[in-house]
Amino acid sequence: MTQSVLTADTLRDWIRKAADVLSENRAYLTDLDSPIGDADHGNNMQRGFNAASAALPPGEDPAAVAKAVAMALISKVGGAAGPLYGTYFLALAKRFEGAAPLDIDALASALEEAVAAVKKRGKAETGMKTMIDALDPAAVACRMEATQGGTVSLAVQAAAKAAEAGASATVPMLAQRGRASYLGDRSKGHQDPGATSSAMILRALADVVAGR
Amino acid sequence: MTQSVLTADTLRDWIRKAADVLSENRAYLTDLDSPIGDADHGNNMQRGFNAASAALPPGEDPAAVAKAVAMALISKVGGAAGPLYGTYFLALAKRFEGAAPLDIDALASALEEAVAAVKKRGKAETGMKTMIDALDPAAVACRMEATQGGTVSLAVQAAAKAAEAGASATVPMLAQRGRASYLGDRSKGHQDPGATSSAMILRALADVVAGR
Amino acid sequence: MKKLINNAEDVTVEQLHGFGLAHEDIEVHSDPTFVSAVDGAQDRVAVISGGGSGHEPLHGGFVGLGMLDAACPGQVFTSPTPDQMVAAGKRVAGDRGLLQIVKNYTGDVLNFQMAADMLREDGIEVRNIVIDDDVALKDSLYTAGRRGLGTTLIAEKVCGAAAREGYDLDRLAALCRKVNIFGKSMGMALTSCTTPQNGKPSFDLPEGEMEIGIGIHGEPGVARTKIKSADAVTEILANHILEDEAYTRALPEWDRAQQDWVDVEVKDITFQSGDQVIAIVNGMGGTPLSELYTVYAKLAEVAGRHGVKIIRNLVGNYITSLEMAGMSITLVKTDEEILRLYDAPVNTPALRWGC
Amino acid sequence: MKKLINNAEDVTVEQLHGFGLAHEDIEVHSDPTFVSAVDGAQDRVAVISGGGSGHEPLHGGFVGLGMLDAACPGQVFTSPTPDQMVAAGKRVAGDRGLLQIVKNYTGDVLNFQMAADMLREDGIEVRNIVIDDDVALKDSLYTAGRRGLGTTLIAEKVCGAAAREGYDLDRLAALCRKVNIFGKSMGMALTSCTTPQNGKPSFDLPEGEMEIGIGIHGEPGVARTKIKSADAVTEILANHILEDEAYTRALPEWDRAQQDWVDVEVKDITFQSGDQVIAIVNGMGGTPLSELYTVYAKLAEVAGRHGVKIIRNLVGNYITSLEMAGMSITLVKTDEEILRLYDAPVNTPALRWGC
Ligand SMILES: Nc1ncnc2c1ncn2[C@@H]1O[C@H](COP(=O)(O)OP(=O)(O)O)[C@@H](O)[C@H]1O
Ligand SMILES: Nc1ncnc2c1ncn2[C@@H]1O[C@H](COP(=O)(O)OP(=O)(O)O)[C@@H](O)[C@H]1O
Ligand SMILES: [Mg+2]
Ligand SMILES: [Mg+2]
Ligand SMILES: [Mg+2]
Ligand SMILES: [Mg+2]
Repeated sequence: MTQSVLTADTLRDWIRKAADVLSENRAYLTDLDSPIGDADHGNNMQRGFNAASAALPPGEDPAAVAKAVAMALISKVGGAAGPLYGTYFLALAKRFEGAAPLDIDALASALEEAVAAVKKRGKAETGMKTMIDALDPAAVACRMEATQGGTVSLAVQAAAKAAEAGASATVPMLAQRGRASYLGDRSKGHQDPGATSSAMILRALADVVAGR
Repeated sequence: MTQSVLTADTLRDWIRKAADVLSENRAYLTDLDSPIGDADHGNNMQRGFNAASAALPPGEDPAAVAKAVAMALISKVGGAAGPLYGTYFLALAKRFEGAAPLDIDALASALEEAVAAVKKRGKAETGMKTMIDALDPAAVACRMEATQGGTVSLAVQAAAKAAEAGASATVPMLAQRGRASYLGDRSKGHQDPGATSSAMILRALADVVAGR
Repeated sequence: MKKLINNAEDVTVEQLHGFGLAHEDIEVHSDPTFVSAVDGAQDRVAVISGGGSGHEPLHGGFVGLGMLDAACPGQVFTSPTPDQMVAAGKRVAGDRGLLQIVKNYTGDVLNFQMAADMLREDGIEVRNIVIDDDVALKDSLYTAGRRGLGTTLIAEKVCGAAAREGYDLDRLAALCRKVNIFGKSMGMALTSCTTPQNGKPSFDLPEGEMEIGIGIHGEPGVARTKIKSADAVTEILANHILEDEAYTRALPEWDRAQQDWVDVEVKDITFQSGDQVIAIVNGMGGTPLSELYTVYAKLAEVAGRHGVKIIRNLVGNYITSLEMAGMSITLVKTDEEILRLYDAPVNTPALRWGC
Repeated sequence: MKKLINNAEDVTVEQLHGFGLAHEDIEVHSDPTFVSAVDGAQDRVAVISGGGSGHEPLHGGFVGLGMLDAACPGQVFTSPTPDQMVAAGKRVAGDRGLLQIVKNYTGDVLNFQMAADMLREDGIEVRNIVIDDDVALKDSLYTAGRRGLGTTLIAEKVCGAAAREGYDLDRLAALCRKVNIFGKSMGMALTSCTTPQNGKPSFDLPEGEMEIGIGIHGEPGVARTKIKSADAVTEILANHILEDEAYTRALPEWDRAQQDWVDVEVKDITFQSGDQVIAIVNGMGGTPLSELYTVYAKLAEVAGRHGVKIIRNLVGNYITSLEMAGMSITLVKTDEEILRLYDAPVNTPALRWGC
């Protein structure tokens, strides 16, 4: 049976899992960042999530975990991804605060508010070929499960799948934010590294919740 | 019939011919100067002999021609080859002075004195893998023809042949002067660019005298 | 990859260690990383900057008397993190506040904003001024906007001198904004470059081709063309700069009244006949100095044709992309104030005159 | 070949044109080619130098107040011709004579000798002092002798300052000789370089290999090895320099009594514990400045281990081989005289302090 609430333990496992996956995909993410960026996204994400893993606090409070992750990302990633992922986890932490147990509704709201915070911070919308294009559909999918009375487990599966589809959908897009936007039309035909790492992070959550 | 004395006209033809040959072999001489030098010998020689060609004075005086060549080489070649070839032609000019008609004995003395001047200027001896290894045997061969009562025509043929053999003989030598000497043992197995250009210059003289 | 390094993961640390040893007037701090001038800025406004590493001498090479008080280097080609600027700001700033000069890259802008927010909580008054002078990019609504290039260097020089003259924070921020709208740049690359972490070139640039309109992070430019002569390349860049129309965009600044970041509309100058400018012909790191002078000669000619006179110049490697071959051109219009401050004494590892 | 040039046959001319435009205090002359400081040296001894082009900023970048009065650039990697030095000498020298600082390459030595002979005929007293500081080469009898590397730069700085102090020609020549025997250098290359005329690299240096003991003309070094870490490479070079035994050789100097060139026996120092030195970590042109600081850190450590203290340093591209990646290290022992003259004001395109 999968859980129907998220615990601080699950969050810790999530971040550790994400760190592993991002490390394994360091070269891949950096390669994605070569033709349309500055070839560092994998390095940044590996460094950041390793630091986040190392900074995970003990205890039962999901908000404290998310906040520690945010602070580690902010102080270790740098680049555009650092503050943006930091903002994402800060927003999660804010929503998690006092929301125990963390059920599917709280999760859906958290993902929605987190993506909204990232949009505001980066002045970006969906369709601009950024991490938003993975994070936004993930939040939408999670909310849909919540509305249909689904479980946290189903919700995070749906979110991961939506994020992956969203990342793939960035390929033909014209970049309008981040470094890729400097390339104009030449940005088309490449998958956005940030959307890809977002999909990996959400897939890590789904896997952890599914006990994988 | 070939000539038995050298005239100012022959000297002018010589320099023009040498300029052509060195231009044709620019890349080859520079390539020889790559593994054991600084990859400019062909460029230097082409520049110098083109300038010498352009500076050839009219008139009947072989010394004046040789002197003009020397001055052009000194002011246009640079590098090691410039002053050394300049010295060579200055010494020729000195010997040519008042030596009209320029017969085989005068020519033999001129080549001997020219190579001696280059040795002194560059503190080099035969066997050190330099232009001396072509210029020296050429002078010796010319002197031998003179001793045997040969013609200027035979003498310059013999000189060219000896210079070519001398240039080939530099291949196994350990360089002891010029840039190649910095390489120590690694200088072995390469033909010296300066010896090669010397052989070309003397071959040009032989060809011109032979009416080729 | 052919580099004089020991540990690819740690290059900036080992490089900064040597930098500190070589320059007695500069302190290198770690955890978090920043460099600062040994003399603080207690009695005047402090000026700091920072950005990814790999652009040396920018920014550390411009720390010292009459220029930056501190610089925060990130990982290679990666913006520094806010904790670096917070530590640097606390170290060098006194009661008169802190100016952060920020190049317009999403990462730099966001990290310096977060740093400003944190410093403000610590009671330090901070202004961030964003430099976005890269005329290769035309649009700001549908892109991340123009990048910060060589005008950054002039802003650091001029603002450093002004801080020494006693400008207060508002006046200094206004000056920095002016330098930004007075300056325009554009760059090109003949080769890519290799970050130590990646070990292979950031992009492919075959023999015979070049990139026009590059930034400084080893990223491709806005267009790829056949290699042209130095004169032709210079004509393209110089004309883009000299004929660039006034560019209007919104740049984020801290609004003290609203206590929030607001978008301030900023409008560039267009160069006019009669303008006097500071010119930079900047090498990207792998182009011989001698070649930059060929570019300078043509630049002076093209500027002259537009009635624009170069009255000061810097020719050399100032804002680099590791060992990339290529160059960028910057022109900054001067007025009496900018010229006086530019000419003021400066003593940093990479720029020195008047003392 | 990827270069910012127009005409491969004429690069030095077009580059010098830009150099002259960029630096108002320097005049560029053609037919024959040389650059000179606008202020002459009528009331003091003049100091000139020169060598092949492709080593920029050497030598032209060191023309100006307190350093060289003129520099004679040859074709790329080819010694200049005597007519250049003759014209330069006549332009800048007054009654007090002329010092020519010559790097020990056969071509440079011979061309500067010829120039000295011609200038002497024109009534100008000339001394040539040869710099041969490259410890990579051990032998002088069976080779062209040690090459001139970074000590040249210190000789130019120190002698330029001494000329300004009013040293006469003999004293200046003696000082230059002292700097030469106080200085030792060694270099290495990670890549080859391409002269504009040839359009392809001067030699092959595959991925994973480097050359140790190179000169500055894109020629291979004395040995080829696998690429090592920056620390390991620095250890090799620094130890060679610091442990190099006193080197005795004959260098050609003009003998006024004999009115001829004579071979003067010259003997180097060996570094001793307690020595205080000027250090140069010199980039070959294509190595990022940041990497040179890693080398500097290790150099300071190795020197310290030998009891040798670095009291001044230059880290940057000073004597280059076009876009070659690599570096050379120079240590020059100081005494009160050398240090005073090194610290004296200098204002040239590539070196400036104290004014
Ligand atoms: N304004 C923005 N809003 C949202 N995401 C952005 C924005 N700018 C960049 N990104 C994301 O950041 C990713 C790049 O991250 P990274 O390579 O780590 O930083 P940098 O671009 O500074 O090198 C992009 O692929 C994109 O998904
Ligand atoms: N000391 C010397 N004596 C005689 N010939 C020499 C000497 N040094 C160099 N050479 C000759 O000069 C040639 C190199 O000429 P060049 O490449 O034009 O000059 P550089 O070595 O200055 O680049 C060598 O191949 C050698 O034959
Ligand atoms: Mg990136
Ligand atoms: Mg040569
Ligand atoms: Mg980056
Ligand atoms: Mg040469």
